[in-house]
Amino acid sequence: MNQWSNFSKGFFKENAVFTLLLGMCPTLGVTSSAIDGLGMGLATTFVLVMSNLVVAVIKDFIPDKVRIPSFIVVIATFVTIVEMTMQAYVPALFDSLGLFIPLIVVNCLVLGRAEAFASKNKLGASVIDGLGMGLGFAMALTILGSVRELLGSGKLFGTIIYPENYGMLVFVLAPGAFIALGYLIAFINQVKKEA
Amino acid sequence: MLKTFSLGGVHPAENKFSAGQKIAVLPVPEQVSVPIAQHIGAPSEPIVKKGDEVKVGQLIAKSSGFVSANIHSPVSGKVFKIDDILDASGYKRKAIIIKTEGDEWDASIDRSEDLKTEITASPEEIIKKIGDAGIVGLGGATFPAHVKLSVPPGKTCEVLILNGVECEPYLTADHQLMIEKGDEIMVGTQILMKALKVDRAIIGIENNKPDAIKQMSELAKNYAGISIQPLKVQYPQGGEKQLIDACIGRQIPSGKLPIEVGAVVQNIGTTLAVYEAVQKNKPLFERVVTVTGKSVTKPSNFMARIGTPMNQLIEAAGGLPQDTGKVIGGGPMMGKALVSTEVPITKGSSGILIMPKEIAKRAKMEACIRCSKCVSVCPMGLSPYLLMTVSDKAVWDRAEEEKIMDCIECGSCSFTCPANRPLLDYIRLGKGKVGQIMRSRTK
Amino acid sequence: MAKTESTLKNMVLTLLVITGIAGTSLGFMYELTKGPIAAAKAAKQQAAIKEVVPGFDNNPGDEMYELTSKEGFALKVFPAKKGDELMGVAIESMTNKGFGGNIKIMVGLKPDGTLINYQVLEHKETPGLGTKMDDWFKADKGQQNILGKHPKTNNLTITKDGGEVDAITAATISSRAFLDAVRVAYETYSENQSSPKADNNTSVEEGGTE
Amino acid sequence: MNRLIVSPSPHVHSGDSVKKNMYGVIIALLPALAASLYYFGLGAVVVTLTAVVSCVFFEWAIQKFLLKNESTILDGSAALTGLLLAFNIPSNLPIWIIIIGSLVAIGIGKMSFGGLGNNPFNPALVGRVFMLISFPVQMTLWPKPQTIQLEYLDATTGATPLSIMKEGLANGESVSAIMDKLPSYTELFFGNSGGSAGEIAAAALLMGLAYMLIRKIITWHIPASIIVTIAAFTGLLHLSSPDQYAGPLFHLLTGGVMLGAIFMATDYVSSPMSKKGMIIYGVGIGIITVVIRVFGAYPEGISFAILIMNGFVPLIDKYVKPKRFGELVKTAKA
Amino acid sequence: MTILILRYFCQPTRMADIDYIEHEGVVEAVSSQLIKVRIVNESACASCHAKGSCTAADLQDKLIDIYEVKGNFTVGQKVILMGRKSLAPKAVLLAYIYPIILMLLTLSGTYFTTNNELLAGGLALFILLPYYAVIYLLKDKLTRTFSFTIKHQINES
Amino acid sequence: MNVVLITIISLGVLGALAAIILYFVAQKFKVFEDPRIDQVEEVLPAANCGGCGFPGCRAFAEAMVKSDDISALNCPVGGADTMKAAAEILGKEVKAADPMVAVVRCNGTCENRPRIAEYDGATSCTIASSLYGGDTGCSNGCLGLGECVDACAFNAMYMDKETGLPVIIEDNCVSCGACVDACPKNIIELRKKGPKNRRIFVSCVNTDKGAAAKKACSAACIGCKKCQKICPFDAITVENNLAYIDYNKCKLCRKCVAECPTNAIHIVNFPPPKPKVEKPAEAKAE
Amino acid sequence: MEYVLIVISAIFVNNIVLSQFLGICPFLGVSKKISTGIGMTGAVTFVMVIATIVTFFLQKAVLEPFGVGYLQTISFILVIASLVQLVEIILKKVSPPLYQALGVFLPLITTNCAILGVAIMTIQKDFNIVESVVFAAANAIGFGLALITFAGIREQLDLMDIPKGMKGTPIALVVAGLLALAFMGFAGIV
Ligand SMILES: Cc1cc2nc3c(=O)[nH]c(=O)nc-3n(C[C@H](O)[C@H](O)[C@H](O)COP(=O)(O)O)c2cc1C
Ligand SMILES: Cc1cc2nc3c(=O)[nH]c(=O)nc-3n(C[C@H](O)[C@H](O)[C@H](O)COP(=O)(O)O)c2cc1C
Ligand SMILES: Cc1cc2nc3c(=O)[nH]c(=O)nc-3n(C[C@H](O)[C@H](O)[C@H](O)COP(=O)(O)O)c2cc1C
Ligand SMILES: Cc1cc2nc3c(=O)[nH]c(=O)nc-3n(C[C@H](O)[C@H](O)[C@H](O)CO)c2cc1C
Ligand code: SF4
Ligand code: SF4
Ligand code: SF4
Ligand code: SF4
Ligand code: FES
Repeated sequence: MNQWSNFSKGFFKENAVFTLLLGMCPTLGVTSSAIDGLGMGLATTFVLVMSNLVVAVIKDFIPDKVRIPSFIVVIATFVTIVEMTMQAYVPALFDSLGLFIPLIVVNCLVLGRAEAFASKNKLGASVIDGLGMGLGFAMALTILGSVRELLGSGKLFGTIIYPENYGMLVFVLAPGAFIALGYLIAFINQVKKEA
Repeated sequence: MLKTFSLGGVHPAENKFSAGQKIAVLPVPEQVSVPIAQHIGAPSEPIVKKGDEVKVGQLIAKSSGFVSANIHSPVSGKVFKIDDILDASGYKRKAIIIKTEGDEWDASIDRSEDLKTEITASPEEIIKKIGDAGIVGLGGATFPAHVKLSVPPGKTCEVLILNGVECEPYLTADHQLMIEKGDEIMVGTQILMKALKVDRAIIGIENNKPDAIKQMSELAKNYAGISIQPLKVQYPQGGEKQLIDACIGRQIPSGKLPIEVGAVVQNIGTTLAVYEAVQKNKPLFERVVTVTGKSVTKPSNFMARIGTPMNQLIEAAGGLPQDTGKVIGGGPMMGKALVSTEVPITKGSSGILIMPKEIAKRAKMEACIRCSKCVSVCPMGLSPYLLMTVSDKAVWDRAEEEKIMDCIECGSCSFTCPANRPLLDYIRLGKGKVGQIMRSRTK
Repeated sequence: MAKTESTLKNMVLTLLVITGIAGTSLGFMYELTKGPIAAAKAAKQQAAIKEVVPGFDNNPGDEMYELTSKEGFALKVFPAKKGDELMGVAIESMTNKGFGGNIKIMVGLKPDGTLINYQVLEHKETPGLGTKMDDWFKADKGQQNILGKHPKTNNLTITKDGGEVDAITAATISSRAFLDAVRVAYETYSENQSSPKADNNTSVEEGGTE
Repeated sequence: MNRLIVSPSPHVHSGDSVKKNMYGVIIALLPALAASLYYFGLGAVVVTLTAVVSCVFFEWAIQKFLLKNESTILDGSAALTGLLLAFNIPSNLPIWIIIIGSLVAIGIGKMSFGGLGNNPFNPALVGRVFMLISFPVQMTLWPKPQTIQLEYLDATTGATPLSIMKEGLANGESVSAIMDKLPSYTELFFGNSGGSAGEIAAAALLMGLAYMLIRKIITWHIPASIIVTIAAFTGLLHLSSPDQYAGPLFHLLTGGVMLGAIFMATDYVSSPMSKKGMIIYGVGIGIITVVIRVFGAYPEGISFAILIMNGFVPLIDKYVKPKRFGELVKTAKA
Repeated sequence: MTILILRYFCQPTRMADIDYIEHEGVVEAVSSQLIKVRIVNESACASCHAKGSCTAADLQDKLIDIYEVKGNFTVGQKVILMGRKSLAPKAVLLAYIYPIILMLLTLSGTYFTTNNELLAGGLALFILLPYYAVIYLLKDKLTRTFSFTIKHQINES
Repeated sequence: MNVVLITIISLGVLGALAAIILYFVAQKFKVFEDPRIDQVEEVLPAANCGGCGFPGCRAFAEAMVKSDDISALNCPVGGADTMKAAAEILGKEVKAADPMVAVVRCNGTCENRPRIAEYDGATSCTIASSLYGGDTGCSNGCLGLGECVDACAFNAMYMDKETGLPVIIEDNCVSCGACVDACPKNIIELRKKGPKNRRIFVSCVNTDKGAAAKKACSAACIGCKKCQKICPFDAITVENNLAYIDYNKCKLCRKCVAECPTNAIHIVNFPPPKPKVEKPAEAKAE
Repeated sequence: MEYVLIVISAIFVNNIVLSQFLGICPFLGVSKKISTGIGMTGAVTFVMVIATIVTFFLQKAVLEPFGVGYLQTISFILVIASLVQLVEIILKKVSPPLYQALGVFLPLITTNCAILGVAIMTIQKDFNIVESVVFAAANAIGFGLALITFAGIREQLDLMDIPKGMKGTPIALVVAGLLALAFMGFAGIV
């Protein structure tokens, strides 16, 4: 597999959200606005890249049976780092992402990539994989966030597109998250079929 | 409140055009085709060859198993050939074709009209005679009567129930029989009671036949242990399970037989045949057939020989109407649509119903709207809408779980469905498959 | 390269090493971010105070003291002074009557109790409904604006309840709760006004942590 | 020879049809429609027409362009959804909101699942609740009923009895004090109070119920169990503390209970199949309605209650089967 | 009245009607009293396309011991494993629900008497030990209860 | 530094604990899933059609990994390429299975076979066949309700409106056999695709006697045995009034084709006839 | 009363799946069959309760006293991951047949957000131990309620003809959305 396709698969072909349906909780939970989605996506990307990197480095030293706990420790470390950094430097984002930051730890995507890719591949490929999957995840979250923000409050990244009065509040709330994602996936499936 | 069965049921328009028409004896046809499979169970084995001479009532095919029945020649003449012909099953199957010559009856048959009330035969002899006479259930199921009467060891029969319900719209054969042959039926009942060793018999008759109820009640006074049970008009009251429920309030558990609740059910026509077989030595080779329909000129009840081509009966009833769309062997709810009117009458043919085109065509099927009407009319308490879906999607284990095998194929569900869904079509498909699976499992 | 075998010793060792490294890096990271986190918190507080009582030149965080409201909430009071003159106080007030639970607001009161400004700090109201309180009560529309009003002279309850403030449309509950938090701030502050507050003023010092 | 038609049995049909049922319900809704026209005038006309036309249009458009299957708009179900949607919203709702609501009802609530018969949730209620949550401001402004009014968007508005009650209780007033501010029960019965276009006149809705029962379009199980449950539950509450909880009659005559119990909960598609199941479903709706009304944030809860119970229908259908023949065995004495 | 209502709804539901739950498996080993059947756990994960990336999945083959054997089975044969349907809830009850109830009781009991959080928590966890000890002692009985049977797979035509 | 120390200690303890627990878990739950199963599954078409005789692609992959001799296994959908790829992963040999294709053995078009009744039941061949023999005089032939077409997951079939018979799109057919199983009348058969896709078969399943068969359908096999006699390779057998050509024996000489009085024998993909006289109605050669 | 409110809030008003968005993966993944859903609920309840007790311990006895609160994430996840495995071992050791029975009928997928999320939430809410456990159990029941209802609807939809484009995940998400919409009616009860 060449590096470009290794990188780009995360955006479409193996997109974590749209095709693999991994990490659904943050996908639904923090996408009430595009910016939150983007922030969460980037945080996840960071953890993904770093943990892939570390796992690729240490993979040969780890006995098989403690593979998973070791990976968990690695991932959890980076999650905590993200947590503390965000709290220090972007407190507002930290507040709005809330519980979902520590939950990056259990995002199947992160552990899954470490397990399925980084533990079997070379360093470079692992980092690129992490970057691709992570950015793909971030892209998905941003798209969903944009859709919800636009439909729900008439804004996009905080800029007013049309008066808020015309927005459909549901999309900011829980039901809207499910519904918007449902139709988004249906739409993407359709596009994929035609492509 | 009149008695009736406890679950579901529908009331289709009765359309009993041929009611009150005296049973007319149909002339002996020039040629008969007697299928060797006209009952439930193994087909009989022909014992005649091409060219053989036969008499009316002579055995021409022998029962080939426990559940099977003898077949007797309905005419006298020469066996023309034994060949595959299209019969009411819609498939080509083997039949004995006989060219008629005269009308010479087997000597042992008592052809006199007088009533013979004294029953001399022992229960075992009765059952043997019934078996020999090739009597099968004339109510439609064509189950060999002697098998039904042989109560399995360990079970006892408490009551005999006679099915005079005739709940199918249009049909009047049993009704007319009760009017014309009441006494014979009473004696037949006594014979059956003796065979079953019961002292109680109930004749269930729906309330839309007040004359029959009246006449039979009168007659019953002369016969011990026989009572008449008028019933509310409701389809499928004639179903064995429903009739037992209606008459004695007992419900046969899933997968069990009537004897489980101590009852045996026989049809009115069967009872008459039993009388004739036991008292008059006459095997089953003719039966009453109703020929009817909206545009039939002379809706009638005929006494016809088995093997007579249906078009002869239709001719006798005034011919096939111009607007014919469908010809049905049996009633409109359970009968079988025929591809051709040339198929012969069999022991199970209770009627020929001719439907005009405009009502024969089914309406377009729509999506199930879950109106639950099929559920509420199902006399077996099933969920037809679900059974259809699981059959369509081939989810056989679910079909079994939902007791698809309990369905009695009464058609009430398809009749009712506002979305015109062919529920029963699919349920039959499912029953077939599930039955196959269940059998393979016990193997 | 041969993989390390899964013996018990290897496993424990590996995990110990990994957790050790993780622990070390986390510990350092913690040391590193501890300051900025505290600073971010303080900055947030400072910004809020600045918004609700502008124009002070002291460090209100240093002079913070606590009051207990009738309802038993511990309210932080930040005196904002220009020179020695008390410009007003910023009070971190709260209520538990919100639609989604607690609502925390910062209210700026002039020494006489007139409302200067407010800021909503924390809440769990429905986005798009309750969240409108962020600026609803600052807007000059109908009888929405409560800035510059005095809880004593103005009936700061919603019109539906006979007051003179327009509730947020379709978020009556949040509006009531918000005004309730304002009331709590005012009442607690004014009640303690009469008592010698100077003592309080100096007694609680550890508020602004290093 | 004349070619004969062959088909499996049965060969006759009751003549009932989907269309007949749907138009039957529409006919049953006519008295209520008349009442709403009488009290809300132009607004009711605009709202009803918009909802019906847009529901039918969306169904047609989705079938034509997305699903590419045969159109079923003539079976009356889309029109019925539109009508019921219109009955569930204030008669001064802006047209664009109604159109969105219709799109949601038909698009999300019905056609996403494949159309008539497949939707687990009541489409009209999906539309209504979607609007309620999306546009709470507009959806809670109720025009005051008055004889033949000609205003639409700028009709004078007022609160519904239920929200007056809820507000009042929240402010600590007693039930009897609040009742004095409200129309009498007789007035409520004939519809003279604020509310959704179609829900106000209990009398008209009951006429519809009678019609549907006689035509055997629905059975009594669902409406009866809802009404009885609500009456019993609110009755108990009222008895326990008459000043805190309004009585059963109040709860039955106000808000959408009648409309919901008679026309919305009975929707074939989203209600259980067995009689027993229907009763469980009805009781569930009744209880949830009262809980939301009495303890929840919303003054009215029947829409939510029906939707929630819609969610449970598959479970009910799976575990509560109609009584099967032969299940209660009465065997012969041995 | 209430009794009537209760009766109405408490008639045995259809759940009990179909007694067996079925599961596909392959015979792994046959001995005189016992057949081992390997099943692929149908934990939904088995067929999920994302399972490769999902470590949460417990895609494991499991070996089930069958004691009651009727008929001949050979290694490698595909069979249907049947367990009484009522087993599933019973297993969940025994393995999870009862211990939870026990824990809740211990926890609240201890907490409200001693007001010591850590003690209460500790005891609640500790109570599981005797619970599982009891289960361990009941081993034989449970073995009998949770037994499976197998039958030949039907080749559906 | 204190904090760092505590961190290390507490994490270390936790880590050690986890290690021990997991060690035991791993001991107890040794499950070995051959990684090659995944690899093989990867190259399979993921159609999960069951054409291979296993419940799904994964089961087939397992079978491939487990069995030593995989010559009996074949994925009809993927065909030879897939099998080769899979075998490569496993280092095993595959014998190229003969490519197969489905053929419809009924030529009872509306023209050849007059309808004597009109079917009005549920659109399902199985249901119709349980009701009766069909709406023509032939009770063996195609019912034309397209159950086979519904069964085909590969878009390889359609119902020809003109003839009322299903048509197989040769290029799409992967010979999964779903249609064969679906047809209640056993009309569809999988046959060897043949060299250059050429094949010859009897397009009829009617077992009636000659006259009856002929009466019901002008293209029916009447069991006259002329083809059997002329076949130089003994490829044709006639049983129950019906001829059958064994595709393993047939050498595509085409002698039988002209011999058949009812044109019941079909040839597919042969070049257009040379001077020869009139050709049988080639229904589905295109 | 306090406890009742916690329970009602966790089950209906702030349902963990339908309004908190936790445990969505098993919610979507293990909801094809009602029976598996029921088993899953039992397993989740058990694990959630024990995990909550253990993490409560960890928080109060280790993290807080030593001032290393920032280790919450990493230590909780380690504890939870090991705990799940431990439960399996114990069950298997204690009663193999029981374990087998569970194994056939239900999956034990428990390293999901819901468990960790609830553990963290109880700490955030500053509950005492009993409240924490009640909260955990109530959340698990809420999870079960959503899961089983959802599985019921999906089983029904499985028998229906859903339009091609919507089949599978999309329609499942729409159903979840509508269920969430319906559950919004409970808003404000507590
Ligand atoms: C739905 C249904 C309706 C039936 N209706 C009648 C009927 O009207 N009259 C009748 O004699 N048998 C009817 N039968 C057949 C009876 O169930 C039963 O087979 C028959 O009465 C037994 O008597 P026999 O064996 O003498 O025919 C019906 C069966 C079914 C399933
Ligand atoms: C999901 C949901 C969110 C809500 N959010 C709020 C809110 O944030 N603030 C609020 O006051 N009411 C909220 N409500 C309550 C209703 O909007 C309620 O009808 C309103 O507060 C009182 O009605 P009124 O403003 O029309 O008098 C919410 C209701 C629901 C169902
Ligand atoms: C924890 C867990 C998560 C799962 N997540 C998904 C998922 O996100 N998407 C998915 O399609 N299947 C998932 N599955 C598997 C599904 O339950 C199901 O078996 C699969 O979707 C079947 O797909 P099919 O209908 O295409 O055969 C998951 C299983 C588990 C145990
Ligand atoms: C008695 C009855 C009640 C109905 N109620 C509703 C309803 O409340 N909402 C609705 O959208 N459709 C209703 N319909 C129409 C129809 O069932 C509905 O459009 C389907 O749910 C769409 O699949 C009703 C139909 C009948 C027969
Ligand atoms: S045909 Fe079967 S399912 Fe239909 S109503 Fe009759 S018994 Fe019930
Ligand atoms: S009667 Fe027809 S539409 Fe009604 S539930 Fe049954 S199948 Fe569906
Ligand atoms: S035509 Fe038949 S064998 Fe060919 S792909 Fe379709 S179903 Fe399979
Ligand atoms: S070939 Fe068979 S399945 Fe296909 S249409 Fe003909 S009868 Fe039906
Ligand atoms: S991301 Fe929450 S359970 Fe998977």
